[in-house]
Amino acid sequence: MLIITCPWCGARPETEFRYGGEAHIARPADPSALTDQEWADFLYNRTNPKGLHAERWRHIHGCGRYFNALRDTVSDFLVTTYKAGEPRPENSRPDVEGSGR
Amino acid sequence: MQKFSGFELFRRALGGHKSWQPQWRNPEPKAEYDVVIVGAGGHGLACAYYLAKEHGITNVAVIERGWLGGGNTGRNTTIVRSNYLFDESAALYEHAVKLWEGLSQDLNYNVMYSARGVLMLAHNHHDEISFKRHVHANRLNGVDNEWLNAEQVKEFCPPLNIKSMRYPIIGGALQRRGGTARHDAVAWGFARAADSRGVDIIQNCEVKGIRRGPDGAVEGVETSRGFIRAKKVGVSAAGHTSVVMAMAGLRMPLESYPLQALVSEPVKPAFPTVVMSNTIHAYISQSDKGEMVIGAGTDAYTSYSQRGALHIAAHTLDAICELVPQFRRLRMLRNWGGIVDVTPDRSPIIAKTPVPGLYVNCGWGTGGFKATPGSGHVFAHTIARDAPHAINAPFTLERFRDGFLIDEAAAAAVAH
Amino acid sequence: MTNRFRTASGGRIDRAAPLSFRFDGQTFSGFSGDTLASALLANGVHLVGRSFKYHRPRGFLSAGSDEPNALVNVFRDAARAAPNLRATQVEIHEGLKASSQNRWPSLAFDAGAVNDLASPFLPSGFYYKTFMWPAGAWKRFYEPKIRAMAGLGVAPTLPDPDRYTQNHAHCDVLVVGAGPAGLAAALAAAESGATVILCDEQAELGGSLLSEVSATIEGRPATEWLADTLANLKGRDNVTLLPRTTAFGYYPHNLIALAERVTDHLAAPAAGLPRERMWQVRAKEVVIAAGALERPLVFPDNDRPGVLLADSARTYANRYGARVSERAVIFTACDAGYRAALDLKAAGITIAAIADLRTEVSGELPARALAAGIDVRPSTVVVGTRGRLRVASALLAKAKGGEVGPTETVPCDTVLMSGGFTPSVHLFSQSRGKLVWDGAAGAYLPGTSVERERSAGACRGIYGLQRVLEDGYAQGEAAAIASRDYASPARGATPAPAVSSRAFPASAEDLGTAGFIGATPHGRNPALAKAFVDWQNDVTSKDILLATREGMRSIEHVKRYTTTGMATDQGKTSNMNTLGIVSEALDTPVPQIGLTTFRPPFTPTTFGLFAGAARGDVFDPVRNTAIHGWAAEQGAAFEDVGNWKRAHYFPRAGEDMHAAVARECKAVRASVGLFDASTLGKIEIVGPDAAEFMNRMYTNAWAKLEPGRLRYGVMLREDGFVMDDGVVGRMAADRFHVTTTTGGAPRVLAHMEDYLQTEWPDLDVWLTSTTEQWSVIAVQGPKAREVIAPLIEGIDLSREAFPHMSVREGRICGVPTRLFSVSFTGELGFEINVPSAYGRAVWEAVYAAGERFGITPYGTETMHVLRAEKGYIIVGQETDGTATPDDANLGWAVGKAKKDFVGKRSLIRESMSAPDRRQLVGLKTTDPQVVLEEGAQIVADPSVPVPVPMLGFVTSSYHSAVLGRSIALAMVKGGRARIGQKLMVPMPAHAIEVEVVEPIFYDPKGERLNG
Amino acid sequence: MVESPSVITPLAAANPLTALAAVSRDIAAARLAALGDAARLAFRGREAAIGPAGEAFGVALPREACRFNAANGRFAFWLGPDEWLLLVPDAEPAPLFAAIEAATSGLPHSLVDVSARSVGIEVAGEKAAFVLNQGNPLDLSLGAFPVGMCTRTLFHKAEIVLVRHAPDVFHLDVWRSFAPYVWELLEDARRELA
Repeated sequence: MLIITCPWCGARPETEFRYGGEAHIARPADPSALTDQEWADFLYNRTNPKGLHAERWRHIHGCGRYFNALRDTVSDFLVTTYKAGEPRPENSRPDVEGSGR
Repeated sequence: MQKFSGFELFRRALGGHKSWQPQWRNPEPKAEYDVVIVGAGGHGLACAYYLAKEHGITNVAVIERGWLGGGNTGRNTTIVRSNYLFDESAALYEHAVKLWEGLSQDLNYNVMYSARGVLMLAHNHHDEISFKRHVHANRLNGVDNEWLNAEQVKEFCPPLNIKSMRYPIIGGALQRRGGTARHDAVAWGFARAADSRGVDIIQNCEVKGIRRGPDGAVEGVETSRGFIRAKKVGVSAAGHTSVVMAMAGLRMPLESYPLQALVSEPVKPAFPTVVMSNTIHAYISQSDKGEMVIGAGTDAYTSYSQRGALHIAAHTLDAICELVPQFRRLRMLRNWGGIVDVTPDRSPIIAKTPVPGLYVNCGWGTGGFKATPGSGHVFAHTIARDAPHAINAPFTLERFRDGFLIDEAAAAAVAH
Repeated sequence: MTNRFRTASGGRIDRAAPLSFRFDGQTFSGFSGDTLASALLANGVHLVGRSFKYHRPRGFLSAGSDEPNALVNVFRDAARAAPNLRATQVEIHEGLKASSQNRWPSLAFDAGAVNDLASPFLPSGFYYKTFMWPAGAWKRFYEPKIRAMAGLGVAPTLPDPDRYTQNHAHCDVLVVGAGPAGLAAALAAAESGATVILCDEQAELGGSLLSEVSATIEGRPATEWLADTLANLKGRDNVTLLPRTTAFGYYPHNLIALAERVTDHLAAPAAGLPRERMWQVRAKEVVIAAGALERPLVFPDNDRPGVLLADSARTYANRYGARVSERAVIFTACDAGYRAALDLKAAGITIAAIADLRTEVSGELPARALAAGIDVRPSTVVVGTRGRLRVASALLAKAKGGEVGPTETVPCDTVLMSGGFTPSVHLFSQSRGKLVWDGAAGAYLPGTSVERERSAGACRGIYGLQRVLEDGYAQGEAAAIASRDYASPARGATPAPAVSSRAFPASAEDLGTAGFIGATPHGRNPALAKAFVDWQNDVTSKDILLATREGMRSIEHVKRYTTTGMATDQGKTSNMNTLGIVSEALDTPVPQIGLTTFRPPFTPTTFGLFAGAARGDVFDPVRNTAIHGWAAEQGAAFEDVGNWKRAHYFPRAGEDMHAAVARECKAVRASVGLFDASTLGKIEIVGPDAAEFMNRMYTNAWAKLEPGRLRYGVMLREDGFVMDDGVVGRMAADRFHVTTTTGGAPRVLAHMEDYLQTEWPDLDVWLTSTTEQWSVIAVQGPKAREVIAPLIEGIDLSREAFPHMSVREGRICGVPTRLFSVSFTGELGFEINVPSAYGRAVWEAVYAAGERFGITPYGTETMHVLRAEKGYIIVGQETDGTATPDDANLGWAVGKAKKDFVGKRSLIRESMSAPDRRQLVGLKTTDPQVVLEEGAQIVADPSVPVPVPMLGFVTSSYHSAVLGRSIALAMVKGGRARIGQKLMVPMPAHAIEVEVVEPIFYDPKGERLNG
Repeated sequence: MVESPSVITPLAAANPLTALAAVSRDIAAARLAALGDAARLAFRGREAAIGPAGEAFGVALPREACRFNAANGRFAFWLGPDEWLLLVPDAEPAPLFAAIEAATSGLPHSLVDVSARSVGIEVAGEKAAFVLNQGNPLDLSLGAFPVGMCTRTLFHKAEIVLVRHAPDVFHLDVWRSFAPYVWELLEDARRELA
């Protein structure tokens, strides 16, 4: 059970949260303008990096907010969490390889 | 290949077992192969074996970052069954079960395929309809699967608690030809048989890159032991598929999750079959050694850490203790994790890729072991012919673009 | 039997508290403070088990949790039986009953021992090489035989009546292990003001100090220091002491799982106590003080009962007052053998000889042994033992430079061995810390940490009592300091090496770090000698050599091929010696062979402990509606729908489900019925942008829905498949009352929140779950209006003022209500929403008001039949996650003019309009009395050979009492174009002919809706 | 917006814990009690609406995460950055609803009556935290979870709002259908304290 720092409520146990998949995949503003392949990329293709991963979490059994986290998928340590809508921070953990794009 | 048999065992015992030879070589990589398979798990080794056996392609290397069979092949709960709903899936897994049934003899290696039956429990009306849909579809596809009522479930598997529980068992779907096999033996058996046909199994050799030519086609793989030239590269890297495919510039419809399993201390035979409950999330069977082999769920988040959370294992064991309350005093001996790669429709991809010469076999999620021989067989066909076998033709990458999903999970999992 | 092998005095047992217990049916006596092992040894019993594969007789090997041999079944009663417990850890209490395992008919004469004779033909991995012919014989013949021989104890056959509890705990510093290092660490952390939890797997805290008779600390005898220290810790509010508590798992982010044995050691536990308690400790800092385990030596016949670890024999004597022997031979590769010899001699055991593997024997302990007149033999090995069920003599020989000389038989009743100590790095390794091979120490030691954790004392290769105490104190203090600036589980900068701020002058024998790994030389015929590496799994050094010969080079392959290290001690006694043997065989240094991964649990851990309180009715919440009690009083049958219990049908005396449902259906169609729809999910969507949000989430158009009106809404996943549906009421311009399916409620709310928060945070709209705010009472049937009219205030119920698919707010029986005119039956109908605190009261009032119309309560089964008669789908039954709105005949609900909504883009993919997609249709059996099986498949021609092409399947099927025939809904490929066609539904015995029809069977024009 | 009527209803409100509470043993180390009816309103809104809502309610909505404000027997619990639970024991929701709606009219917000959605449970006594920690993973030491703190969290598989009113007094707000489950597990947790 990981400890995840909700940007509002602070450090809380993982069971209060719901994982939300890769972050920074915005829903296209005009889906009808996309080709099938572009739409499939949005729907299905994921970076799935071994290393730093920007991902969404929701403090569903807490304040209910979605937020983003940078997590090392090898060690499962979180490097940082940040509010939804904020840009992905620079990697502040040089010991963690960032293969995420 | 040294033959394995009771007689050989007896004969060599007289010599103190001094004359056994290595089951596979430990070769240095050659500069060039016809085919390089990335990943020496059961699927990759099976592919190499069938490339050699069925297609006469023996200049093959299987390269492996660690030791062969050390990934999900050696970490799973060894369940084999083929009672899938959709025609495409049933054909694929049934192909595998047919190979399982003769695999020990084919490989001359006892993989201990034991058709102990796989019993999937229904706890509510929705389960019942879903399982009956499977049973009828399976029968029409020539796959054995039968509906048991609650009393028949109890009769087939007497240790089960069917009544005094939160979600009583109202029936189940039984595939009698389903069962278990010995996971290590599958990897070793394929390794030994492939090796004897000339395949080089190169362990401790990590892929660092996939080299592509000016036309975009594959030229070979960069490894921790140097560049290996090959016109065809088959990736069979399970949880690490996204990482390997990224080396060729491909983004995959995959996410890798930790999956846990555990065993109890060994006890005398106390559980006769394989039981699965998707509703309360528990899988259990008893190994030949006497351990209760139990599959837990995946963690919620993607990870390459190869370990799962305590609460996931705990939820699995509360379900097991409901199903078999007399096992509450058994003790967990060992708990471990693997990395499973999951596709959006929970069905595998066994296909050509947009990169010429690059093939991929991935996305088996929590159920790859059961498909090992069948998957290797059709993947070998796909690589050898540069075209899919009829069985794996639907399992393309393009199905996600075009919407022709093979969504077993969606078809079974929606509650109302 | 008497305690013939008790020492005259001493030890920590309570000689004033004698106890009797039974082992294999025989009554023995012991003392409070004994383990089953120490009590049996005090009675001269060594033979306690049979090995896994060869069924060789086995005795105690150790005195702790590393014991591989002495596994017993302990039972309070038939339902409280636990197999495979280590006798070395079982505390005896008055009346304890235990039995040996894996033997038949008896421990002394075990028929399975025939395997031992066949052992030349059963080397490691033999089963991979044989039992393949004839095909199929494995499952039918060989496997059952192997299974019957395998396994250790017998699984309980009755449900365990005991309770297990779990407790979450937090502390600044968790100290694992209460030996000298752990005690000092806890002391230091506690003195620094940190909150401390100190746990130890043993019944008493103290670790190795419990076995000390001569050591002193700070000028006092070690045991006195121990008592003072424990009293000091106990007196502090910031310290929790947990004996009998094993730290079994190190999980991410410093979550350590502890298993506390609460009642097993009690003769008559209090009723409220759990048998075991799991502590899930979230520690800011962890100090691992797990100590070290003595290593056995691998020599021929080293498994005969009477061959023990030397330091364990010392523990039995010093701590438990139990002499393992009258005359012992000691085989050692380090000074621990001498320390044991001296203490055992003092306890009255004759030391026949000390065979020391080392050529050079010097130092204080050997000197003292010589001074005590003990026969010390350097460069000497034990090359075998003799005796049937117990050691009767040892074979000693000189060994130099690989040459083994002639053997000498030395009579003795035990052989005590010591190959040195292996640091217990299990928890450190579980924490993902990297282990580093230390050539000087001859051991793997903790390297770089990953978690906020540090090791102290012997588990990191520090030996010598004073050094261990000071290291413990230093690590404890450092941990307390580090815990003060805890911000997250991530480890900060690597801390400076901790230095103790306090000295612990202590006197104790220094054992140094000498030792041996691998198999000792013996010079005997290698084909015949059996030198055990893994006692329980019967793995010998020969087996390991065979594995390397067969190409198993990785330690993981060796382990899996031979099963060494996979027994219930998980390699505690075998891993290092295996490495040594492989290293020698492959001529490769140990660190290059690799190390098998340490996995949880540290020692086997009860399933029930993981399950905790989650059993029976609280395995999952049982959710009941406010009206549940009424239904239960009426004798309703219930069904599980998700967590909810829903009334399935209301049988009257003598009725089965079919009769009850037929009656209920007719009542609704003819007069009026009452249905509890409270489990439907409800979401209140409020805010200026509510309609815009609805437009984006649902396929339908919402802008023009007027306040006071209802609309059926369809929701898709982004991949275009139907996710949920429900009736939505517009309460005001900025307020929607949304309903969802029962099971879909949490999923739909989460789906909406996801889009709202992450895609459209600019929308001024908020979502509130109101599922449990409202009880929903459906009154359905031609008399529905007449039933409720007298109870309603403030709403004009006339057809004109309150048309079908409308919502009004008013009061019923004085309770505020949102009244829906809506029907899921095809009849005139209302759904009364009232605050759930009043749900039952209003239900009862409506029931009373309806009695003059014969109002009939009905359950989910009748609801299903009635809606199927009308062709209304149920998401999850007609649709299965692969159906588009068009597939489900819901194309009309898709707002074609809308630019976008969730799932819209996916609908225009080619596959989504393929002509062979399955579409919702009705089916009528040619024989109207035949009711199809739900889930049955539909084909054109069942007579073709398999695989038979399938066209679709039956989703819902019922007998319709009103229509007097069966009806069914189905999803059929190109179904709408097949209306009028005859198809077949093949069953195992025969095929059933059906006609494809429109999916509506009753009142196709919908005239009854308006009453 | 249609206002809910404010007349006292003639029918009695029911509490799903009544039967369980009636047979509950008194264990001083951790007492259990089913709390009475209360008006509960879920308030969500943009910045502009927060102040007026608090003023109308009579208790300022706390802006510090996981804290509650109380005055005159009224409680405003912070549940999220734009979400509060407004609770008044033994009160009718309708007048409160009307007053807050009036004060926030035209300001972007959402107000929903959830009075009947949940019920309250009190756990009190020196072992209250120990009992709660058998199903709740939070650090309930006074330093980490002080008096005045509130949060949504879990008790076993049920979501709860957990409030600390005094060092030894916790209140749980539990959705109605989950309340018996929570109650039974609380009882299980205190069995060893009897």
